[in-house]
Amino acid sequence: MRRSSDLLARGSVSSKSASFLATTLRLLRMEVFRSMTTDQSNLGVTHGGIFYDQQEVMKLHDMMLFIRRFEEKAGQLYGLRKIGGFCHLCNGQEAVCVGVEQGAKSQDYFMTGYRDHGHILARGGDPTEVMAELLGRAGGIVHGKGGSMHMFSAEHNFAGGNGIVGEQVPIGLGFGFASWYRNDGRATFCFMGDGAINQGAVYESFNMASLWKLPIVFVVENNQYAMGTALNRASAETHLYKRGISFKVPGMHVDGMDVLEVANKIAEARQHVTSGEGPIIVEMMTYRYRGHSMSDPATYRSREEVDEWRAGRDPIARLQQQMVDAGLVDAADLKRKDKEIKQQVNAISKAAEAQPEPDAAELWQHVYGNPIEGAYPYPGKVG
Amino acid sequence: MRRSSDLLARGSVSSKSASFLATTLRLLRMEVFRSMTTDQSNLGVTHGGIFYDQQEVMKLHDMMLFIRRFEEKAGQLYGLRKIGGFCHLCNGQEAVCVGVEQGAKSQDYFMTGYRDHGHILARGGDPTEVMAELLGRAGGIVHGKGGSMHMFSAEHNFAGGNGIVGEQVPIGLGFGFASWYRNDGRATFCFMGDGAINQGAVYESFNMASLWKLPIVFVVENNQYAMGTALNRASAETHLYKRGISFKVPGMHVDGMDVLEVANKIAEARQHVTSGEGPIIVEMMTYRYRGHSMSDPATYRSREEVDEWRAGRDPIARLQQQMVDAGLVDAADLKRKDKEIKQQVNAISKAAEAQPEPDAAELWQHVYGNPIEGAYPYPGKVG
Amino acid sequence: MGKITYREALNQAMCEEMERDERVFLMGEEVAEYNGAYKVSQGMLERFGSRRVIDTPITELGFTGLGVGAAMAGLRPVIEFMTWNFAILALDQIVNAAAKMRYMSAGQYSVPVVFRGAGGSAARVGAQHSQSLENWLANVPGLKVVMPSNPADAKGLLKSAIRDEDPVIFIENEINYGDVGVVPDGEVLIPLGKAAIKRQGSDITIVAHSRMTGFALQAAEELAALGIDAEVIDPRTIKPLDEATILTSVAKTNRALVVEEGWRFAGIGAEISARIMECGFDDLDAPVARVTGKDVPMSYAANLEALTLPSVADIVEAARAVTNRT
Amino acid sequence: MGKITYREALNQAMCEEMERDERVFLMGEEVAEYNGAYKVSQGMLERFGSRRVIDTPITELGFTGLGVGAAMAGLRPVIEFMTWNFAILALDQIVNAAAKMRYMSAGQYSVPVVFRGAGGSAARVGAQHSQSLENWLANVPGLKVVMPSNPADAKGLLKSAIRDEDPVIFIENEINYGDVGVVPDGEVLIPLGKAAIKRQGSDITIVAHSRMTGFALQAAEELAALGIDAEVIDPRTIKPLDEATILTSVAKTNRALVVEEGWRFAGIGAEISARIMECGFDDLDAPVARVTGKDVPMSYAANLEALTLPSVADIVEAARAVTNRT
Ligand SMILES: Cc1ncc(C[n+]2csc(CCOP(=O)(O)OP(=O)(O)O)c2C)c(N)n1
Ligand SMILES: Cc1ncc(C[n+]2csc(CCOP(=O)(O)OP(=O)(O)O)c2C)c(N)n1
Ligand SMILES: [Mg+2]
Ligand SMILES: [Mg+2]
Repeated sequence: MRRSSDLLARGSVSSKSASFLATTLRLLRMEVFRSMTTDQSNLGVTHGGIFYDQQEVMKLHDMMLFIRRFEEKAGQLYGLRKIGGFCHLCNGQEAVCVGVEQGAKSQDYFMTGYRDHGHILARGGDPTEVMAELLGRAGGIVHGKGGSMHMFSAEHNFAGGNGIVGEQVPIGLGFGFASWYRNDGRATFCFMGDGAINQGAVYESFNMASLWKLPIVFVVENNQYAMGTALNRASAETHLYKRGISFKVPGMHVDGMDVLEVANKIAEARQHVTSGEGPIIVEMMTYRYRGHSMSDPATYRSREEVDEWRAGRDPIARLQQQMVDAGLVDAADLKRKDKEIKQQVNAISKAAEAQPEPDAAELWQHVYGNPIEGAYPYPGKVG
Repeated sequence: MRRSSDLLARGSVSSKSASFLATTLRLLRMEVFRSMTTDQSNLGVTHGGIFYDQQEVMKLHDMMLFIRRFEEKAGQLYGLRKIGGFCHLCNGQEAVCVGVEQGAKSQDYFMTGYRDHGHILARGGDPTEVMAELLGRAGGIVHGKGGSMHMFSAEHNFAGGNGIVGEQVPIGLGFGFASWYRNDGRATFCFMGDGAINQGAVYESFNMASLWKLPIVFVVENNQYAMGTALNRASAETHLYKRGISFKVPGMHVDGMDVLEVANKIAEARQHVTSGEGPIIVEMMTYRYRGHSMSDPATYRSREEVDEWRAGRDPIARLQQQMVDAGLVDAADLKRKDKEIKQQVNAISKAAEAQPEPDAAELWQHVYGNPIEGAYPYPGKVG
Repeated sequence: MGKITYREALNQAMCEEMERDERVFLMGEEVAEYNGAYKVSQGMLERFGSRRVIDTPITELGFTGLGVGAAMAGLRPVIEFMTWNFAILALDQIVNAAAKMRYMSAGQYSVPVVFRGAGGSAARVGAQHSQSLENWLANVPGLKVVMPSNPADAKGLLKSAIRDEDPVIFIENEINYGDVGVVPDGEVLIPLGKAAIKRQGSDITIVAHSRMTGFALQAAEELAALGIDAEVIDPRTIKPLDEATILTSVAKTNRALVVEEGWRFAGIGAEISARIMECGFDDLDAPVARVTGKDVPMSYAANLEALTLPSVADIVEAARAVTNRT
Repeated sequence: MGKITYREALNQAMCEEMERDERVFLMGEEVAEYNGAYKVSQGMLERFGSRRVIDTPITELGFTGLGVGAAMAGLRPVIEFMTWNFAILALDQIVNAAAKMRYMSAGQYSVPVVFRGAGGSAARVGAQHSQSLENWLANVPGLKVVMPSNPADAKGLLKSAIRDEDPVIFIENEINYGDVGVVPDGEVLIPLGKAAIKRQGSDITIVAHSRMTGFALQAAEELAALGIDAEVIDPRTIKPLDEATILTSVAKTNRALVVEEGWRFAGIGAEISARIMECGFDDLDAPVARVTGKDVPMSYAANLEALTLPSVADIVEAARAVTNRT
């Protein structure tokens, strides 16, 4: 991936001249692109001045589709009572999961809430482990201890998976602080929902991040509902990218249904925060197709509204159209790919289902890192 | 007191035409005032288009001076170890205490932090009871249970007196909510410091107050330090009146060393919130002359800085100058008044000191409003 | 006198009190348009309107403080926590404001607020959603802590809680919401601070609250089959604790077992055990035992979850040990 | 081997660990430029610079979460609460994040953070500034809770706490900050989880932590004059509790008394009493007694404050009752 706007990103948030320059460059690049499409090896899609080659585009597409099918399978398994408790699917929001990962770097830290399947998959978490986790199996990514809401993969710098709304934000602040402390060049991507953004700790975090110029991108997944509460019934200021103004944290407003747009803007935001200019808020306009969690019939919104997003703005269909337009694939390719992914997901879920439950001894594992001899644990005692 | 700007205040925060109108009216009124000053009965001071007659001005002056002398006495008694624990004096901030009371109405609710002596005195709390409280005596306004930080006077709608920084803000939200619920026309004045305004609960409160348009004036006493921390070391946005922007709460920036200015702006703010337009932030620029609490030597700021405020902007000296200029008093009057107040304060402290400590039975009083027979309390039991 | 669910009983209690007293209102996340995350407030928005049934943003500390202030100002708020797990964010307002306000103001301000919602663990919701807070809250003077174990108690206790002058911590149980039970129609107030003997017995006293009351009753049946006659006491109000009822029972049975879902260390079981130690020592033929949740965070996996929670079998086993019939 | 204050001992512990390990940093309100509200961090900003000694805004929940995240990311934060009273605002991060993160992540993430500051009541600071939280925090699996009662323990325990892989709750006492005691120079690590027998005795075991250890030792002297020979145990680490040392002592003395400054209901005393009940019942010649703070919010007035707190006289009286020598 070539990032022509990287040089510009530093100033692009507020500076008009930079954005003018960006537009110019974008037009220029489209010219270049047009002249290149004849060359097979340079097939790809350009968005916002950034050229994504065939392989990259396919990767983004496949991952979004994979997440979609994975979540559908999770929904099925929930219906079969093989998955229990809370299970928050991200159907509709795939462009955020995949686009953020695209714009980020592997050494960056990710910190999320409970709607985390898509994020950990996009980040590279093993899908069989994720599925096994949903099923509460021994091979789950956290040994069946966490379930849907508590996915972790330290290997992929994916720091979880939080069930308390907003709690992940100060923790993300700490990751950003660690990078500042070590000057390690990493960014922290800290996700929150449109409901979470009302929590007080978010503003404590905005203030500290801004004061100390910590390298944190606050990604707001504005899917417009917090459970059954529509955005404007909970937020006095519904433009969530403006929620940092009172703390001098700038904001970007992004179409979260467009994976390339997300990727571009995240790359810009990353550049901003890692160059010492302090944190930034990136508001992603998105939509969840399913209920809040599996038990939610979502009667608080109209079928028309859901359709408008689902049929009209679906991130996967949109990228597919771009791919077809750019001559990367045809309808048959896409059909084949979908079938392939469905088979993959089926195989994964079978493999996960075949696993045993965690060993009972797991109960007393990982409570303490330095357990104290004799005092702990108490297995075997009544109670 | 006549409030010519009352009619305008509704729109004055944001509307330019209203403020133009206000200026016009103000000039008009000065004309009227000038023509009236020949009439002895109309002696007074006009500020921002509002005429304060002699009696009112004297009242404001006397209360500020009373608070100053009262706090000095409290400081003395602390030095003598007659007052213990934390004791936060408000010397320098008297114009805020007195000016807010002037702009408010008696039925309005007041909610403060721990720096509360000046506020409860201005609100009409009995000074002997307040002093007895500081001394931990039976006749204390809360029977010696609260001390300096926890003053209450339900009779004066003074709801305390909170020691946890920022905790009073959501409680103030509740008072505002009650007024909204009952549609009782009251305003709530909810005070906080420049340190307190970083607490997350403040933003949760801004959001709800704004969303539901609750009649709350958030008064920020910006004395520029939170203990030893200067404003800009703790706040990314140091213009505290802007701290509501992210929640659509408008703000006003007020010279908190000018009692008439405070009174005017508070009256406007009150009008704003009680007319259904939602909450407002009023940032009062002020300064505390003493350390944070009695044990703080305040070495974190320069003598010059303290002098600049103390000598240059003292709210009492300023009003005295205006009074002299307006021919309300002369230097001898002021001297006499000061002596009188000092004597008053001495008498009060003597009376309070003469009181006994609270009765031991007080220990088990007021824990529950509906104590449960047999189960509680446990006096007489070991422990 | 009909059979209704625990959830409906709570709903009835709130509706009756709101009919009776204009000052009562309900506030919380999803209580209005969604009819409650667990449907406890079903139909209340329609019935009482949006002034009295109010959805909040997700800001627990803020709206808890709002409840405290509104109560001080003369209203009688019922504040719903979607679950008590989220109330950890709001503890400062509960502990430092609600509980202490009357005392600090020497009686000038009352805080007649009810904080209610589901506590403990539901099913498969993992570590952050499975916390029992009753011991923390009962630790604090100024608070009352109430935990109903069945529909009738739920209704009668909630009505009393709403009328009480003090801040009442009302902890329900999600798994009990669907339980059906006989609930007397109309005005039934169950006094706070009174335990209920849910089963008479002579061999051992089992004290168990909330969902554990049901477990204890089941265990008692199994114990009966083994010839052990257990008395089951549901304290109903955790604070103040009805010590007299427990001690009277122990004086009769001479043996006791305390069951709680929460963690062991300084839990409700510890308090009850210590009280029996202090006031019933001479009555004891064996040490008081505790059956509690294991001292680990809650897992998601079904088998680990089951191992973490106290079971009927755990209670039976412990009761057999206490009565020396193993 | 010199005599230094409790405050200096804490300062030494932090400085030594910061010298040793670049990952250790100190953060909190007023810890840097002001040298700490209680001067515990005196000179540390000058010595370690503003990257490692950091003043925060007054946002307890936020900077507690920061500590959790920084620890997960590989640093070793020492987070100071100006007092533990303010940590009530931060409990969600402590209980739901710090304590559970290792478990929820199946060991992928450690949270080696120390949360420290003064707990309990200072002098005349009233209801909102006088809270003991050790029983709440010890209730939570995943946390360790440490409370030193003297300078040497303060230093040795804090050094161990900073090196520990787990989140450690380190509760100091403001009134002890000025206490002077002999503290060995250099590298002294006192292991977590080990109680100390502060006085040997044969007639009664008195368990008392933090400031109460000193009270218990004074009471022991008074009791000696009455012919009662008390053994005084300071658990030092509240969780995990060194049950063995307590039980061994009770097996010798056959009588026990637990003293704590905090409230009675489900306090540390309740837990210790219940444990002795469970594991030392047959050793007991009398019920275990508790001396605790009164079950009321703390008053400001000097006489009411004194009545609220446990006193040396209360301990003497209770010990006489337990030993039947009244
Ligand atoms: C502190 C807290 N309060 C309430 C809840 C219950 N809850 C879980 S998700 C949720 C809605 C959050 O909405 P949003 O932040 O918009 O995220 P989304 O679910 O839309 O992704 C609520 C209220 C919780 N888990 N934590
Ligand atoms: C939650 C909480 N954190 C810390 C403290 C300790 N503390 C008391 S006052 C104070 C400074 C507050 O400053 P500010 O809000 O500016 O008010 P001021 O003292 O200047 O009036 C601090 C940190 C506290 N009481 N509560
Ligand atoms: Mg949402
Ligand atoms: Mg200040």
